[in-house]
Amino acid sequence: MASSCPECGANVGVGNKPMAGEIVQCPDCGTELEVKNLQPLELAVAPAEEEDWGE
Amino acid sequence: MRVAIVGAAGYTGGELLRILLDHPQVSELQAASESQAGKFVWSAHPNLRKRTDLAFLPYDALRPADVVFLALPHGEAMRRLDEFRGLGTLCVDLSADHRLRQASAYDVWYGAPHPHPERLAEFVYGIPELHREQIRTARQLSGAGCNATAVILGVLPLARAGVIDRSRPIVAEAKVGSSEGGRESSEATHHPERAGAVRSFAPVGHRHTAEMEQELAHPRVDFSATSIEMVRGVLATAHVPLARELDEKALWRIYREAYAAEPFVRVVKERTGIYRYPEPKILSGSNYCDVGFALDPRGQRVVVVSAIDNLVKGAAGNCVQAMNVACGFDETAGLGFPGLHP
Amino acid sequence: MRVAIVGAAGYTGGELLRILLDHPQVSELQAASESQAGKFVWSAHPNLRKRTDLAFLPYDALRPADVVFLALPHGEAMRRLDEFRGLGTLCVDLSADHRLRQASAYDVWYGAPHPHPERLAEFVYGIPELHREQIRTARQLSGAGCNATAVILGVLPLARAGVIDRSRPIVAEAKVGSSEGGRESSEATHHPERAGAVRSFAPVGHRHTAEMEQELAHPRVDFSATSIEMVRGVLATAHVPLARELDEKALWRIYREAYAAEPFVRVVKERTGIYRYPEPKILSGSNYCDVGFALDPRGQRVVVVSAIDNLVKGAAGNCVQAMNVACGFDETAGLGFPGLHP
Repeated sequence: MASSCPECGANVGVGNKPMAGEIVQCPDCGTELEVKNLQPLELAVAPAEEEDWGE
Repeated sequence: MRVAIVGAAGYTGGELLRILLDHPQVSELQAASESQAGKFVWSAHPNLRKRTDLAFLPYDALRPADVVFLALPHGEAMRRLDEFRGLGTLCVDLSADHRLRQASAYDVWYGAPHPHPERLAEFVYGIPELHREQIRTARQLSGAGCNATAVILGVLPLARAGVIDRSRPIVAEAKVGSSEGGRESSEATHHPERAGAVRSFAPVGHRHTAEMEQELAHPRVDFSATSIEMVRGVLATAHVPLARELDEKALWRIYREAYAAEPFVRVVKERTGIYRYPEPKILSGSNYCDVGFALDPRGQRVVVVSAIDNLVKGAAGNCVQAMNVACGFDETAGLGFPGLHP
Repeated sequence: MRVAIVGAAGYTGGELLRILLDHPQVSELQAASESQAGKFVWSAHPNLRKRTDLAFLPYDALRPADVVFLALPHGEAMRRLDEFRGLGTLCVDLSADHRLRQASAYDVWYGAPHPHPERLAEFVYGIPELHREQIRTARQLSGAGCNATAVILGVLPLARAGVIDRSRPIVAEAKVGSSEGGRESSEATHHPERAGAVRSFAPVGHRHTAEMEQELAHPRVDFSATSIEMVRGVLATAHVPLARELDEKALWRIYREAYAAEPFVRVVKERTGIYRYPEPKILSGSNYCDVGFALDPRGQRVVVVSAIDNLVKGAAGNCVQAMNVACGFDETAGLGFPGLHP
């Protein structure tokens, strides 16, 4: 099964038995995505603490 | 396959040797250098110690080969092409001498008329991501300027998608390493003077501008270069005016369509981690060009970031990639080194 | 062949991945990391972008393999060996946990008794140039300390030739890069504090001393390390007291006999050129150890200079070389990258 990444639109495969709340990583932009919904498959950007780069 | 390198003692010549020594299809390699004739190649390229006992040949000792790489100082290939052209079926000139399509551009950017303008049309600009089909059947290829390669590959998808506002200039800034200057040392490259430099050595009038305007088919590119504390590497930052509003998803689509299938271009734009946008540090020795972009929230402007190793994708690696295309080999043959981290 | 890397997110884990992805005999690769489980390996190793879509596995998801590399922090392999030992026929532990033959040495040099002293005899010290025959049949190998590797390989020919004065200490000084500290950051590795450092971080009591004394079978090695402006690399300078007078020719013979046939050790001592003695700059990414020497005209003393990339010959590369020996492969398989110049 696959869905598109909310961040960059890439096609993100989630394997054949995804679970709600499962974390997958987008192959293009590396963003961590959470399986929000199974029917239809929906991905949302997983909550991740925004590291402060502070140069 | 037999390959000859003319001018094999310089930095690009050394990278051609390093790559071709590990190339599956190259069975015979000649390394010609007038200044180092008779010496082992590793005396000029110490990384090749115990790797080969090949010695430099004087130019007149060169035997015919299938492919001839010219790694000569600018101006020499123009004048001496006839001496070497006949040596091989395919000739790849890494210098600037046959890069531009308009002869007049040489007067503007190189300060002197081209001695053989009629030849310019015989050369194909040898970046496969730009001219792969033409390169397949080409018999004469020119390498590309390293800064030009970085800027062009960064902006190309936008140019092809026709989203650039052609009425405004593209402003591009490259941060460059000291190996761009080649093997010749000078007062300015003396370590106490060069180390720690953040030096605007070509704020305007940089020669690579001509290639950027030519290959991006954009009327005006304003390019400037700053040397920084780095030996290998180019980081180009291009400010591109957009003809219409675009959102991030649209930009991702443009870059994905342009580069997903390219073996040597990676789209790098990540929200987390240390290496979120392209940078040359992890590219040294690899043939990758990393490209990223950031949409200006104030609209109609995107900043494109691109990085390469100036000696590999900016010179030797790209020319081997082009040779692979022209000879019908796997385009990645001999170019598998992925770079180092950290 | 199937290979598993336990602790694949660290710097040595990343180098193992980079090398093994290009290894002709390795058909299946598992990269296990507790902290990065589920993520693509390139999120921790950006040089591997577009090179592989392998993802990190949690430890408990590891399937059996032929070879298991343990790239765990010091102290963990000692405690958790049973968890991973059964995974594969050959186990290679890159940490310090099984390097020393005397258990008591761990109390002295590592400040705590070894929890499983009986296991130390089961491990072979995995430097092929030292123990190639034993490695051929070994089932458990330990990696070596990077500074120890440089000093040992530099001095080894003299030790084997029995020309060292055993009544006096060998004094060895290593100039080291920041990647020796691994991925963990600290106040001391904060760039504004670490950049430009010439910092004596271990003038005495450095742990690698134990390995040097063990492998050179020399009663006393006085080792100290200084961190300098470098990420990868070790340059070791060893002051070796001689038992009798030797001239340069005799030294050349000793080093040639020891290393002429070794694929990864190069004797570097040249009268001209820029790179006359070994230096790490041109070794980054390569598995070479360069060794050179200078006879002290005041007699009975030789200074040995040796250089490696601490992450390759000093860790991952050496362990793949040892794996090649233990599995009966070509010893250079996967280790062909010659390093870059400049």
